[in-house]
Amino acid sequence: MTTETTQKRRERIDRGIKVRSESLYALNSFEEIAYLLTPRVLLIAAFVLMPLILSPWPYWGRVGLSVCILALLSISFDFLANYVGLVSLGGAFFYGVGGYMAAVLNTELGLPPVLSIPVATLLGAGFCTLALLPCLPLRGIYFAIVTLMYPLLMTRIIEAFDILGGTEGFRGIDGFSGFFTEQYGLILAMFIALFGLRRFVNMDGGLVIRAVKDNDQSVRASGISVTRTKAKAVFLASLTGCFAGAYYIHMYSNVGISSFALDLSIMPIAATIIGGAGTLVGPVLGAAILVPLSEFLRDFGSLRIVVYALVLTGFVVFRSEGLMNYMTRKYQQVERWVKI
Amino acid sequence: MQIAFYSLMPKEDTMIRHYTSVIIALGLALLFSVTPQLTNAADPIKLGAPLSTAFLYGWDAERGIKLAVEEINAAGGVDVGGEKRPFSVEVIDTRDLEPGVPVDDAIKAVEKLILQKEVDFLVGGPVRSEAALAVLDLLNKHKKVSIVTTGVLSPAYHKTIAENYDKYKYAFRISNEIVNIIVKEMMPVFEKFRADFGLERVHIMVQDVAHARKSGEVVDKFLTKAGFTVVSHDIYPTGNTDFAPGLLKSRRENADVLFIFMDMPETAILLKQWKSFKLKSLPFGFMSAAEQPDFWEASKGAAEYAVVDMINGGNAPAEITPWTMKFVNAYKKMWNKEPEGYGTSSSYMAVYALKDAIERAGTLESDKVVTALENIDLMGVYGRIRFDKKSHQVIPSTDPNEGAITGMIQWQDGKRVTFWPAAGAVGELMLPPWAKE
Amino acid sequence: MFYDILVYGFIQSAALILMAFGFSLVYGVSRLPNFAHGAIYVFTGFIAWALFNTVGLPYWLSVLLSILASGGIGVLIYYVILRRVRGMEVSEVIATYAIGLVFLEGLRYAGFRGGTYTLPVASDGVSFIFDVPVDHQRVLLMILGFAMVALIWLLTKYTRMGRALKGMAQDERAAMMLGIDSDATAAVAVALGSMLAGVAALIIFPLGSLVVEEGYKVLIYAIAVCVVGGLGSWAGTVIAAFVLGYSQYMTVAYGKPHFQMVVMLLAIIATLIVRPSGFFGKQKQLEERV
Amino acid sequence: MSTHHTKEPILEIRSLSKHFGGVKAVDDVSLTVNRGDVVGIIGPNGSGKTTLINCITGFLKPTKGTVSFHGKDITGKKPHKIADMGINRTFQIMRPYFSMPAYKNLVIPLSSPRAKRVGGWRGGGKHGDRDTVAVDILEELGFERDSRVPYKMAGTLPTGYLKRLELGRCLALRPELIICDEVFSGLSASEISSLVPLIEKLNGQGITMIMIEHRLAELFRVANRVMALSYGEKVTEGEPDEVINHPKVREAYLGSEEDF
Repeated sequence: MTTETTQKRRERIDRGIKVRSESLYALNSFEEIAYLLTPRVLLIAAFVLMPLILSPWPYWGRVGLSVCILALLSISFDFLANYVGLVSLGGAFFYGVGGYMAAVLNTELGLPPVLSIPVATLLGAGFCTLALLPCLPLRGIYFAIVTLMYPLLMTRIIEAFDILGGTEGFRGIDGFSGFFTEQYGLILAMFIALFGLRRFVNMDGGLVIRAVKDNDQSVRASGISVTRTKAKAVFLASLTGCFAGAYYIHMYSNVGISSFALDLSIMPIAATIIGGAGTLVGPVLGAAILVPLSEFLRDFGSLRIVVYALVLTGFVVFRSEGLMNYMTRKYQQVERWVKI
Repeated sequence: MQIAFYSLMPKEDTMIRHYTSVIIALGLALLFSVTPQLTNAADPIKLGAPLSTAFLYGWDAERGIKLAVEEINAAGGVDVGGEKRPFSVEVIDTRDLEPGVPVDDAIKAVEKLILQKEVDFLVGGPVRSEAALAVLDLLNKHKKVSIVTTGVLSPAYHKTIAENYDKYKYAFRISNEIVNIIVKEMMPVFEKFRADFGLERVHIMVQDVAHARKSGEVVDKFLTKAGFTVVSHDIYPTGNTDFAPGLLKSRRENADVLFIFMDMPETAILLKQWKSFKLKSLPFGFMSAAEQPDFWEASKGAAEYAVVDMINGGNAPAEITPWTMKFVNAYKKMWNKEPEGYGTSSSYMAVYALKDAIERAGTLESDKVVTALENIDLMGVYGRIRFDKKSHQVIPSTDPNEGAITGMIQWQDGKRVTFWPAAGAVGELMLPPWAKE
Repeated sequence: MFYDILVYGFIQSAALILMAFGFSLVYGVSRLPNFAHGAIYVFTGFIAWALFNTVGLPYWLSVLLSILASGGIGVLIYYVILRRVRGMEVSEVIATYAIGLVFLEGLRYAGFRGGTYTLPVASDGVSFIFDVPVDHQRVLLMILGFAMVALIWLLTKYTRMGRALKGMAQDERAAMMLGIDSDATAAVAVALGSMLAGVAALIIFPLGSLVVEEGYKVLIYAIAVCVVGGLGSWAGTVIAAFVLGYSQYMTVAYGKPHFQMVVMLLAIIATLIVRPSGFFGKQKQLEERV
Repeated sequence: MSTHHTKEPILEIRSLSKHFGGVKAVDDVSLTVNRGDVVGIIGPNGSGKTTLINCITGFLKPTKGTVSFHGKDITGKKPHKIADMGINRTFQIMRPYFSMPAYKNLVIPLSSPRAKRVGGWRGGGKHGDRDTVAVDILEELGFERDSRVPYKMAGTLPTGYLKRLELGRCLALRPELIICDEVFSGLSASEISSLVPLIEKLNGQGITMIMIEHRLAELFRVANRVMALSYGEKVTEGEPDEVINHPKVREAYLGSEEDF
């Protein structure tokens, strides 16, 4: 007369979901669908609702925009460093070139922002790729040092030759028509860059680029030119970076040599390392944490840089995997009760 | 080359892509930072001061503003349509005088003042001309009245306001600008050098920023037209610390006058190297470092005989108007040193000008205050304060009853002696002994 | 005019040697790029200023203490930061660069701003070389510049520690097998490099005034000299210092002074593209190129 | 051992030398490889075998001498250009893409210009095609289609599988000539015995092969001609049993009588 007891045991949700190839999932319950989609939906919802939530505090609305700008720059750095193996310490180069290109297009040729941004992004990306072409064969530290110098060189050239408006730069660049077009244009672009790159790294083109990082000799032995592959990768990364630069100058209707500032090279690295290197979403998270922190410290002048440099040093030195990777691991260990 | 920061490459079949909930992170950042806006009884009129507080023109303007605010509040505050309201000051570091000219930081700082600190008026900065020009668009967007008092010398500022008046009408400048400084103030002093001491070979050294480069060109043009010989014209990047090559060239060309137009602290280095090379030329021009009262001791006397244009009078003891010495002594009492850089007296006056305009306008509403400021006529520390209706530039003059006057000083045994213009001068220009051999 | 260039070009080269030698030593010995080099240079200057003015120690004592302090900072940077990320080249660069940023911006935030902070000059006299006026401080700079090179050369030739440093430079694993503790040696190398930066600061700063921006500039000059000379080769560093020193002085004497930095940056970029391991250094073919 | 009537030389190496400073890694070596041959290259360690291969496939620039393929001079061309012409190699130290599963490792060569051009294996086509083609190649290499192997990460595969993966990389490019750099080394007897028929099958499909090997027994089962190198110089060339009995070859391997 044994009462029939249903034994229960704990089982990891994602155990049942995983299938051999990464694009197919065996989903046999709403719970599993929810499990899979909640992180994605939360991320999208957070950024879509952000302008609405922040509208009562206009200043923090602007900070929200800066988060998206830094997110774009960080995605570009993360893609180059962790998927292509080219660590560039000169992220500001993409940003500045994009910014100046859009400024010239807007003020000299009179293109409206809706046109000047895409055109500047493409032209800027082309220019950056050509400029970096001779450095592509360099490895590790040599590539890092040379890219660190590019933005500094651009600043000095503009300052010394007094071109592109010299130290004054361009003023009176037209802003965006509506408040929401400004916000949602940027958020949409960020999502396109984020999900586009995530999709791309698993497609064949992306695989070839990742193969270059794994073992470039083997790629070369497969009849694929490593330099051309890297050039394609740099073009993609500079597309994102130039877009951020082009968009930003329309937000503040001004561009100067400060768009090549050191901040814009170092902060994306910090955001990537804090957020989680190699995941493309991590940097977005890192940006969402770093920008409000640094804006909060803005009243204290250079303390802002001290703080995020310290945070960057800490994360690099203690070799932490970054928030994103940590959370992913934890999220996978979520368990549920299963009847046996 | 193994990528360093522990990058967990995305493994295809083992790990499903996951993003964490960003809401938590964003929510945290927001709650943590939103500062509640308290409103008390006679809520103060908030003045925002975006200044490069790490530099002379930042901290001296800050002290000028705070001195004026304290005096006004002590005297009962500002009468806004019958209600007495005190001033309050919000200072923020714009860092815009640093090399690399971070205009971006300046704009964000001003935006923070306007949007988050919700200031009513802007006084003082931003200090670097490039940053001030960039902020014009922001002032227009948020309709905030701003009086620039320090740093911004470039003529482009008041020209831009004049050209598109209705877009940039909220901006004023209570401090002098280059074209006037050079034509109406520096050229007469050059003529005085030539008349009194026969000095006419000039070596021009300017800083690589908008206003300095512009003034270098203007001086070069006017000097050559007036028969002076410009021996050399060098442009130095902001932050340059070695002037030996230029000084050697100066020695070779035996220049009589070393015309300097720099607002970076490294001017102290230039004067130190000038002294150590025992050059026969007389340093004259706009040298921020040489404006401060304690520069003499910091440079171990290198400033001896240097002639410095203080742009606005009253920053060194002078008797321009009865208010001048009152201001100098009040400053000495509060900050126990004489007024420092050229932005001190102008910042002090800007606060008073704002008070005067608000009281006449009877409201804080920007457009009314703009018209009130346009019709201001206030006998101030350095002469009569009036603004040009179109360009909102303070009307300059060499006669204190007509407009704002400057103060040319010469370092004479540890003291800054105002010798020009005649009105308010307390001493005479001396030729350095070695120049006579 | 010619003598001007000869003498002041020489001084500029000596200054570059002083600035770059520490960086080259550290990289040469332990393959560690110490991007906090500029920050230590400036920090030592400020320590000396603080000891001399606020604490009121005699100048020679504050100079001595500040150099020791810079050595201490070097050891600290090695054990706290570099040891954990050793071998991961790019992490080393980012970590040391970030800690350098912390030093520099921390100093600026702490109030060391404006141009009024100066170190006293050894002596105010001016002597004439080929009738070109050179103040004593610059003469001292030239002498100490080459004294430093000679000292390091002797140290590595005849002392045990010096040979250990050289051994590590050639092949770290082989050196470790011979009983050289790589951590201790690398720490000594970084400490020595930092002290050299400190010495350079205390000689060059009196010429001008203590400014935080000098840190960024010194780092770029050090990288330029080491990259052109060949990362890690000391002979390369000295030769490159002369090449760059004279070209820098030429741009100032003839062209516009603000082209100085453009020259240095172009030197770095051109060298890295054409010959990444530098013009005078040992060729490390596979390591630099894909 | 397949015999060939028409001797059509496809690869000619004329007095090729590679000197590193004073060291003569390869010194004046000439070799002609005909279509369908399986040429073995033997010699003690450090005799310049791998350096010779690196010179042929463009990874190193020869100091002297020429390499021509189908009569066209390809000396010193870039490695990816030579691979694009159909000369493919495996590496002595295997070089798979560790961060990808086995079948994705083959998608890389399938995305190369040559694979798209030759296309015999449906190399071109959309994303999906290449995955199925990759699994086809793995099947041909002896991994069943639905076994776990194609989907395991390359990093977790045993050496024998990785060697086959290297061969797979060459196959994906529909090569004319495969150069195997010590394909048998580091394998267990059973793994080798299963690899030999695969090589014979590939040769049977008309693929010419050059094989650097130390395991002479297995090499002679597939090779129809052998060249021996010692200290960078060519000792001899000819039928396998001729070469193995050549006194200089024995001396190079076993040391000369005087040493005993």
